[in-house]
Formats: sequence, C-alpha cells, structure tokens
Amino acid sequence: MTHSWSAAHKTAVLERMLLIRRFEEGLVRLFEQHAFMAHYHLYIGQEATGVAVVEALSAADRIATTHRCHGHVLARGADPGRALAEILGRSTGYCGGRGGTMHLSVPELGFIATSGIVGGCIGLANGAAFALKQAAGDAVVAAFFGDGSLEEGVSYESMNFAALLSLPVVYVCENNSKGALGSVGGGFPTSVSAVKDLTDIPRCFGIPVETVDGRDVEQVFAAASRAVAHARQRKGPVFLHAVTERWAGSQPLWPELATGETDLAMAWDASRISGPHAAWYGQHDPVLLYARQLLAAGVLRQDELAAMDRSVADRIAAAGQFALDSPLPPAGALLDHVFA
Amino acid sequence: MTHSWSAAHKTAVLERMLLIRRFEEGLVRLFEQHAFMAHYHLYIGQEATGVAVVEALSAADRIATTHRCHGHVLARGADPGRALAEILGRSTGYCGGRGGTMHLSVPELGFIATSGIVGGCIGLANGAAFALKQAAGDAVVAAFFGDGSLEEGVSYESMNFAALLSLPVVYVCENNSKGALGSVGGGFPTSVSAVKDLTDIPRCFGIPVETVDGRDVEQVFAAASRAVAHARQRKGPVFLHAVTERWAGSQPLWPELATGETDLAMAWDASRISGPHAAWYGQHDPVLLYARQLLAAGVLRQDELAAMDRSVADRIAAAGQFALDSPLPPAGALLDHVFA
Amino acid sequence: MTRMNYAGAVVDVLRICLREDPRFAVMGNEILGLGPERVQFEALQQEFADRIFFPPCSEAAFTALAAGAAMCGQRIFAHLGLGSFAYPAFSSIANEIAGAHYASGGTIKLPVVLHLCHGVLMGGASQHSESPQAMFWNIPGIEIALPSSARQAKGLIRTAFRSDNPTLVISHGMMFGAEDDVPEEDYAIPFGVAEILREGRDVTLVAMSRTVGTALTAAELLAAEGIEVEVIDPRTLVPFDRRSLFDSVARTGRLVVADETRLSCGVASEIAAMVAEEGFDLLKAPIIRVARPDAPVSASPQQEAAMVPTPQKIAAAVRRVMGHG
Amino acid sequence: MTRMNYAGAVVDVLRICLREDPRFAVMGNEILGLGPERVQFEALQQEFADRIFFPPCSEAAFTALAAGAAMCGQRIFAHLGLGSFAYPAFSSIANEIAGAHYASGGTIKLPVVLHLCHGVLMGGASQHSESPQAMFWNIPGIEIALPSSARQAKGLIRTAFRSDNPTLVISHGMMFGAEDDVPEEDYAIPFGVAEILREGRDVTLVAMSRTVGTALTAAELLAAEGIEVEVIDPRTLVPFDRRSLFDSVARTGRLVVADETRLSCGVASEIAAMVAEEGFDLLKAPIIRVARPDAPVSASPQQEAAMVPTPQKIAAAVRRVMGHG
Ligand SMILES: Cc1ncc(C[n+]2csc(CCOP(=O)(O)OP(=O)(O)O)c2C)c(N)n1
Ligand SMILES: Cc1ncc(C[n+]2csc(CCOP(=O)(O)OP(=O)(O)O)c2C)c(N)n1
Ligand SMILES: [Mg+2]
Ligand SMILES: [Mg+2]
Repeated sequence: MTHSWSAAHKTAVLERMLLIRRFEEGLVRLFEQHAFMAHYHLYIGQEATGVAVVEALSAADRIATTHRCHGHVLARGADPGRALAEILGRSTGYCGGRGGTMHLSVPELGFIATSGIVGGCIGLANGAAFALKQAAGDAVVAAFFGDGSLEEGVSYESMNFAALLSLPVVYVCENNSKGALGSVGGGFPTSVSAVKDLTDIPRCFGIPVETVDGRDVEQVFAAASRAVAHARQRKGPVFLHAVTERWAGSQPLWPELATGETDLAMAWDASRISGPHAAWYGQHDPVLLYARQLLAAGVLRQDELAAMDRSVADRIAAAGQFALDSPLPPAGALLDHVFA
Repeated sequence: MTHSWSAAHKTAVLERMLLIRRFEEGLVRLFEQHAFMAHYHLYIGQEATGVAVVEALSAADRIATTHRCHGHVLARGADPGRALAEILGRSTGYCGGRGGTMHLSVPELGFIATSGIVGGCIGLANGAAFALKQAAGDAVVAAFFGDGSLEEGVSYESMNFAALLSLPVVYVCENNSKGALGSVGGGFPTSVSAVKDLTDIPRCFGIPVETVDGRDVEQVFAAASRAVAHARQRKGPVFLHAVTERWAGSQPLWPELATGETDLAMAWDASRISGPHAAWYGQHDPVLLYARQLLAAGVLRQDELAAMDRSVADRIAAAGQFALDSPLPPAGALLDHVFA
Repeated sequence: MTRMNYAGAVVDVLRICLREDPRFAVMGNEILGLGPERVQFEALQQEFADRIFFPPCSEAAFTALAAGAAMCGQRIFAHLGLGSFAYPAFSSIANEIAGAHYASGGTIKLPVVLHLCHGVLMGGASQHSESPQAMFWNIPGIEIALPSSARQAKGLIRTAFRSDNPTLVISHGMMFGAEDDVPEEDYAIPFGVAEILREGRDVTLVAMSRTVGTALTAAELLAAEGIEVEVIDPRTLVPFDRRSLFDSVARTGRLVVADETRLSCGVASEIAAMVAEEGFDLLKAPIIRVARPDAPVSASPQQEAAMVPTPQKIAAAVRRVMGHG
Repeated sequence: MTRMNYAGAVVDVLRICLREDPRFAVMGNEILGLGPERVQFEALQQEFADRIFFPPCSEAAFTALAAGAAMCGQRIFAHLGLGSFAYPAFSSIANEIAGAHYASGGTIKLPVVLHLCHGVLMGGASQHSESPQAMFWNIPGIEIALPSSARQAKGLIRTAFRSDNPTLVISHGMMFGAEDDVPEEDYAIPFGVAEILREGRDVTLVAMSRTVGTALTAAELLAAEGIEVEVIDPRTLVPFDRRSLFDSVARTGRLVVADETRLSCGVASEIAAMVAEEGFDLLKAPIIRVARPDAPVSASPQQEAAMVPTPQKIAAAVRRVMGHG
C-alpha cells in the first residue's frame, strides 16, 4: 500500500484539517454565546487522525463514531452549516436537530448511528461490517473510538466476535490520553487501564495492530491504507492505535479554548511560539505540524496558507450564521421518528 | 511454596474428590426420579481442580463460584445432605431451598453469593477482595469460573480493575472445553473464543498466569498455593488456568451419566477399561487418576480404597435420604428474605 | 391448518423469512429453549448452515452487532436467551437500539428482530425466571410482541420481520411444546391489534403470552358460576391496542389484568393506569392485577408455583370485581 | 439549620459516613454531576483521598465490585453516573444484587449504596437523559430513594448507609445547585415515609425528585384559582408509603401523579394502578398521569423542554380532575 498525494491533494487535506479546527473553535464561541447548552467534546488535536483515516476510505465504506464525532463527519465532507445546525438543535441539521453533538451522524455519507455511550459504537460497527461482508462488494467499516472504550466490556466482546467472524472492520482507537488528567486530576475521566500497551488487547484476539503517531496525517494515512486494504481483502479486523497528545482545552470537563484561536502564523514564524502551551504549538498541534511540513516542502506558500485560512474562516462564519438562522423543530413534532 | 501432603492427607483429598463424584452421580439419579426439575450442571471431571484450590485456601479466605458450583461447596467441607437439600429446594438446604443448584452457597464456609450468570461471579469476587484488602489480615478470594466467562465483557472489565487496584484475588478459570461440542454440535454452549491461549487475556492486564493440568490434583495444588501466596502477600491478582477434558456427560444440554456410575475398580484393574469412554477412564478421569497414583505409591491399598468408596456411598445415600425427607419451604413464606 | 407446536411455528416462520431474504440471518443459542423441542431447530441448521450463527456468550456485543447490521439494511433475528441474559445487553438495547432512529431524525432505520424467552421456568430460581417486558415497554422505540400460541408466534414474527423498526419478540420459555392449529400458508398478524379469545359481558380479563391459557381456564371456571368473562390478548404491548381494551371495558365495566411480569411497574400496572386515566367513567369496580409478586423467584417448587397467575387467583380476582359496584 | 445546596448535602452526609466507618469507600466519577457544583466534591477528595476511588469506565465491573464488597461487610457508595450508564451495569444490578439476599435464603447481606443521576438535562439527548427508576422498581430486592431537596438528600443517604439492603439513591442531574435549609446535625430520614409538603382538600398530587418543586409551583397557581392541592412526596419508591397516599386520596377523592419517568410502565403508572386497585372507592375522578412522553429525548431545546412535567401541565391535569365527578 504505497501512497503519494499530489501537492493539490496535500493542500486539500490540510484545508480539511483546518476546517475542523476552525469549526471547533467557532463552536466554543457559539457555546459561550449560549447558542446551545449540551455537554460537548472537541476534536482539536486529533484532526490528522480523522482526516487521514477517512482519506483511506471509499464512498461505499461505513463509519461509526462516538461523542467526539465532529471531526469525523467533517472529514467525510459534511457541510459545516448543517453540522453546526445539528449541534445547535436546528431543523436544518443532519438529524433535524434531534441528535445534537452526541449523535451527529450523516447516513448519506456512510455514517451509522453515532453513539455517545463509551464503547457503544464498536458493537454497532461490527454489525455494519457483518452486513457488508454478507453483501457483495469489498466495502469496510471504520470505527472511531477513544482509549476509554477499552475499559468497557462490550469492546472486548466485540473484538472477540469480529475476530471469530473475520469481519471487515478497522478499529481506530484514538488515544488522546497521553498527559490527560482524568478524574483524579479533576479533569475529564479518561484512560484508567492496567494495560501498558493498548494494542495488546486486540492482539490477544489475534487481530493485527499498528500504532501510529496520530498527529502526523501522512503517517496515519499510510497505516490506515494498509488497515483498510486488509479489511477490504476480507482478511478480518484490524486495529489502528493513533496516539495524540491531549489538547489542553479538552482537559477540563467542559471544553475551553485554552490555546486560543489557532494562530496559523506559528507555522512559519517560530517567534510567535511561547507561553505554557509552547510544546503544543511546536510539537503536538497536528494542523500546525502539517502546515509547517507543506510550507517546508514548498507545496504551499505562506500567503496561500493565509488565504486558505481566510476562506475556511469565511465558511465557518457562514456556517454559524446558517445554523443560527435556522429554525428549531417545534415541540409539537416531539413524537415524530420514535418509530419509522 | 513447597508442599508435601502426608499419606493421610492424600487419602483425605482423594476421599473428598470421590465424595464429589458420588454426590453428582447421586444427583443424576435424583433428577431421574423427578426429585428436582431445574437445569443443572455437574462437576464431574473437574474434582481435582476444585479440591486442590480449596486445599490451598485458609478458613478466612472467601470463594465465589458459578452454575457449576457443587464441587466447590463440597470441597470446602459442606455437608452433602444440606447441599442436596438445597438443590432439591428443601428448607434444610443451605439457602433454605431458595437458591437451588445455581445459587448453592455456604456463607459460613466463606462463600459469597453464587451466580448463575456467566461472568457474574468475577466482579463480585473483586468486591470481596476489595473488602479483604481494606480490612486487616491477609485473606484472599478464589473465584471459580468457566472458560465461557471470558466471552462476557464484565470479566475483562473486572480483570482490569483488579489489576489497577492490586486486589488479592485468585481467578481460577476452569477450562473444560477441550473437546466440547458447543452449540454448533448440539451440545452445551461453551468456549467461542478467538483467543488461542486464554491466559493471554489476564496477561494483557499484567496479571501473572499459570496453566495447569486440571486433572492432576497435586499439580493444581502446587500452582494454587503459589497463586494464593502471591495474593496473600498483597502482590495483586493471579490467574490460574486449569484445563480439563470435557466429561461426556456434560456434553449435552442436560447432564447424563454417559460414563456410568464410576467403577472405582478401574483404578486397579485396567482390563475393566474399554468402550467409547476408554480414554476418559484411562487418562482424563481425575478421581481414577489420583486413585491410581495413590495405589501405585502405596499410600492406599485396594481394599482401603474400596472401603472408602463404600463409606462415601453411604454418606451420599444418607444425604439423599435427608434431602428427600426434608420439608419444602411453604408458599406462604414466599416474601421472606426479599429484604434483610 | 396443521397441528404444530410453538417451536415448530417459530421454525416455520424463520424458514419462510430465510428463504425470502437471502441475507436474513439467525443468531443465538438455544433459540427454542432447553426443553425437548429444542431439537426442532436442527431442520433450520441443516438448510441454512451458513446463515445460522452461534455467538459467543457476549450478549451485549451480539445484540449490538445485530443492530449495526440492521442499520445497513441486513436483518438479523437475534436470540438473547432468557430475560436475565438480556440484562448484560441492556445498554445495547436501551442506549443503542431504542433511540437510534429518533436521534438520527428518522434518517437511520434499525429493523432488527430481537427474541428472548421469559417466564418462571422449572427451577429457574432468581436468575433464570425473568419476565422483563415491562422494562422494555418503558423504553420507547421498540415494538414488543408476546405470542400466546403457535399461530400467533408464526404471524407475529412474520410481522416483526417486515417491520422497519426494532422489534422484540418475547416467547414464554415453557410454551415451546404448546400445540395449536397453524395455517400452513404464509401470513402476518398485524401489530397493535388485540385478539378477543372469548366474549363475555361481565368482566374484561386482559392476558398475554402464556397467561392467556391460564385466563381461558379461569374463564371456564367462572362460566360455570355464571360469570361471563371477556378474554383479551393485546398480542403486542407496543403498539398497544387501546381501542379494543376500552371497547371491552365499556361493555363490561370491570377489568382484571393477569400477567407474569412483576406487580410493581409491571405490564398489568400500565394497563390498569391507562384505564384508570382514560376509561374511569366506564368502571364499576376496582381494577385488579394478578401479577407476579414483588420477589425474586425461589428455587423451591411450591414457592415457585406461587409466583405465577393461576386460574384460581384469576378467578378470585374476577369474583372480587363482580362483588363490587 | 444551614443554607446548603444539594451537592453540599451529599458531601456533608458522605463525610459523616466516611468518618463514622473507616472502611466506607466512595467510588465513581462526577458524583456531583457536570455542573459548577461538581467542585464541591474536592473537599472529600482531600480529607479521604485513600477512600475515594475513580474507577475505569466499567460500570458493570465496579457495580459488581461494590456488591461483592458489601457481601463481605464493606459498604461502598458507588456512583454509576447517569441513568444511561447504569444500563451497562444492568446485569450487575438486576441479576447479581437484587436477588442475592433472597437466593441465599437470607444468609448473605448486601448493603451496597448505589447512586445515579436521572432526568432530562440540558442537551442530554437520547443517551444522557434517562430516568430509569421505574425499571428498578420492577426489580424486587433494592430499596429506592429519590431525594427532592438537599435536606432529603442528607437524611435519605444517611438511611441508605445504615440499611442492610442494597439501596439505590437517585438524584436529579439538575438539582445539585438547589438550596435548602439543612440541619447541621446528623439525621436520618426513614424509608417508606412520605412527606406532605402542602396540605389541600381537593386533589392529591404525588411527585418525587425534581418534580416536587414543579408540583409545588403548580399548587400555587391552582391555589390562586381556589383549588387546594395536597402535594405528597413518597421520598422512597421501595418501600412505598401506601398509607399516606391512601389517606390523602381518602380526603381528596382525586389523584394526579406527576413524574419524570416515561409514561408507559413508569412510576406514575404504578401509583395510579395501586390506587385504582385498592383505593377505587375513594376516587371521584380519573387518575391523571403527568409523565414524560413515550419518546427518546431530542437534543433540540423546545422539544427537550416539552418532555418534562411543567407547572402548566400539572395544573391542567388538576383542573381536569376537578371538572370531574
Ligand atoms: C457507558 C458510559 N459511561 C460513562 C460515560 C461518560 N463519558 C463520556 S466521555 C468519557 C471518557 C471517554 O474517554 P475516551 O473513550 O478516551 O474518549 P475521549 O473523550 O478521550 O475522546 C466518559 C467516561 C459515557 N458516555 N458512557
Ligand atoms: C449471561 C449469561 N448468558 C448465557 C447463559 C447460559 N449459559 C449457562 S452455562 C453457559 C456456558 C458457560 O460455559 P463456561 O463458562 O465455560 O462454564 P461450563 O458450563 O463449561 O463449566 C451458558 C452460555 C448464562 N447463564 N448467563
Ligand atoms: Mg481518551
Ligand atoms: Mg466451559
């Protein structure tokens, strides 16, 4: 599985990562304006993983995701306006506003139901893989979940069953717990595991594994492509372990723009990097990392990058306005969609 | 952890194993006489494991067990009469007849609630270990469960938690699925696992493991003693994997005396061994194996063994009579013990 | 019409569905219970070996798998086992299955068929005797069918198979041997339509699943005393045929509900509450529930027998409402 | 008396219990919810660092652990999280905890305290808004307390701590900031004793948990119209104070039950069924339930708001029964 992205493609990939970043930053602002009230989770710091894995998929493939789903949906090409509208509970949202941040899902892009229950999506992903295997074709399923999912028993049961049935599913464990505080530290509960290397878990069911640096979009893409090919060839499930540094803004229970709105100039001007989050800006932020890489490789110029950022910002601003202008579904329609 | 049993002790161990065997054989007869109606599970073929592990425990230690619990309770010294009475739902039973075969439990002998839910006892055992760890002393918990328990998610969750909290629990996985038919073959559902070596599971949580031949009572005792010592020294959980051949009578959904009432003479007279179960009599039956060993070592004589068998048979006959003579608890007491 | 037991009817309808839809799969262990009828399943095993799956003892995972497959248009008949074994799968059912269509704004469909066995068995004791249907009725988004005969089993499972919604078919674990006249042809019994098994002017007696038989026996006893009981079987809890219930109560003015779920927050409670709310003016007497007492099930036979509605208990309840008003 | 919020009362009583019993432990994440009051927990964390455990995201396992510890005489306050997170632990609760004392013929005691947060939150949507108490009422063997104020939280948790039975204390996830006058001293509120929060001759209005406040507001609205409502808070579902309920209905002849569990097989259904069965002759009017509609919760604010009982809905129900009989 070799890959080589064209310059244009690399630029498009960076743009998608940036879109996710600006979307999430915009969402914090909308929350601060009380445009929605729900407990929510941001994809900042994990953009490279989601975008790369989705890049490795085809249109017929299916995707399962969790409470931290915004990035996956956008990576797959969802309209930021309809995604924001969903989070704001508007009727123009992808689920008519009924799903919100936890259940953001776009069936027409291959998503199955998004579950906010830790471990919930893994069993569902198995089912999608079972259906795809029974049907003709070579489609596969990618299941995105956090490291915390490996504390829920259903995840183990599901890996065992997938291995037994040789299901075409790529488990993408987004391990963002490096440096996380967890409940002990008063932060978001995450990773309380005795397992030293999380890939030992799938390995014990005979599932092939690969650990990648989740901040490096091209590395993730290469590994994801191998994993997807394995599943596509009907060789059974694969486990991709993408490790990222926990973003400071996702440490507390409620997200905060701890690192501010991303100053993209840090990609070309190292003098702007300082303060308590210097390591983040310099080494962990996947958007800045890829931007730096493309600048260094001459794929992009500084002014092009700035222009890209302006255009992304405009899209997000328009998306926010679209969401805010959209109507709420009426209380009277409460009982719609309980049953098909 | 060395051990050396005296000749008298070895004889007592064999007698206990034989007691379990005759108890279970008697139970089949009681079932055939419609003395009870419940779906039930026999410990035949696993006597060496239960007796050896219980031998390695002290009086203050606690025990958790499953649907296949009869042998554990008897190994710990329960009265066969009260145990049979419990299985027959009589008020003289250890649980006043309310628990039956699935929930046979003897708190005064250190048993915690017996669970008939696959995987159910592992989490409860953790709790007992938690309590023992918080209390003074060096008591430990032994949790007996079948290989099928490792298909239930709660077992994985529990091993993780025990490893994290370094709980003094000895997990005793009685793997009786070697050669089992399972549902596919129309038999009892058992072991549907992609894990090639079940000890890989505890290992991945950093739990020390040991696999032993579950038919060999002295081998199991040696390993169990090491495991118990580990937990007693507060070094955390241990996983003992005791492998036995599935007894033909436990292949179908409902137990059958497939191998007949054990002819103890097969211990000294090989010419009696023949037919479809020859391998069982010759190599897998833990009672015959140990009897042969003690005869060969001169610990016991043939006539002593025969006398032991008669005395055990008498005890079981008396126990059966006691159970049958005992009253059923009245329907009117139905609501007793819903609450303490 | 053929004489057929409940197990045979389940096999019959599964065969029809398996033949009709080449992707339809059946997953589970002991789908026809632990009794002698369990071997009737072998016919399916032979004909459809590649579409019969014996899952690991992982109820949460295989229930979720069946749900995920349904989201991708593949229908699975997933047998969870006894009511108690549905509890490890409770999150898969209540969290993942029930609300998925709703939370997606109707964009995701989830036509999975779940099946389980409920009821007091012989010696099931505290962990093998559950009748969890009331809990599931408290979870919106799942259709619930409770066949009371072989004929109903065939027709209701057929409807479950055709539904676009998740459906839960609950068989009584002691009913697989119950014989009935079953039409040979393919037929479906619509959900949300009650069956009146016996007409009567004096008291409306609602029962489901195995308790229907008990209720009919009670009705015979009472008829001998001159009390005419109308026996109604709702057949599905969700959707519930309120119309038939209220029409009957309008005729009789009296209601007894007999059911094997436990008293508190049980199925009988809901039916009683419905009528106390919307049919109060029709009532001449209290609504009596004959349900399972609020206790775990004892392994001891006399105590176990006292858990279930009997013709005597039902008849006593009917006499009580007849003496009233 | 001190002015204290609900979170403070929980901290207060846990501190009393932790000081009293050196083996008592507290286990769980976000025990005081996700709101600003959550930081009040830090006081306990500091004083009892070695007895506060943050378990992995393994609800089934840590619930079972708490149960097993209780079997060996060590009591744990185990916080399961939201109602939905109790579902992965459902087997631990329904299969392992509820029946253990019974199946052991009373020889094993299981004094575990389970705690969870129920209710429609802000944007909880379909998986973070559950009120599962009716399902637990359907499982005999567990005592269930639903504090409706800081004062009740302190007194009821104290009783749970002293009980020999498994207890389930259910707090509303939106109530941690609600202030109340709370006695400073140690006190226990007995289980099975309702509290009459307002007397009134016309209608008995039963409410629990957060809905008590809503009911009191409704009662004020109605008083202005000359309708005197008696507001009763049972405080515990198990044991249930039938006496206080029936006495009140005997005085008023009318019953409305307002509750946040869902309509079908919900808490209101059980209370209605009880009275339709044993208090029928006291009734002058239908029993109206003001409950959560039978639907998952939408993430959209207007639809979410329409899920819960409001003073207006309760008042309308009361007016309806007043216009009757
Ligand atoms: C069954 C269940 N228990 C608890 C929670 C509360 N919860 C939400 S997110 C979360 C942490 C999940 O960690 P991880 O899977 O690593 O995802 P991350 O948020 O780190 O991306 C928890 C415990 C839940 N949603 N579901
Ligand atoms: C949660 C649950 N699912 C299914 C069952 C039905 N069941 C009873 S025993 C058993 C097989 C267990 O196998 P194993 O743990 O290896 O024990 P063994 O009977 O082989 O000793 C099953 C599936 C159950 N009791 N509990
Ligand atoms: Mg994480
Ligand atoms: Mg086994």
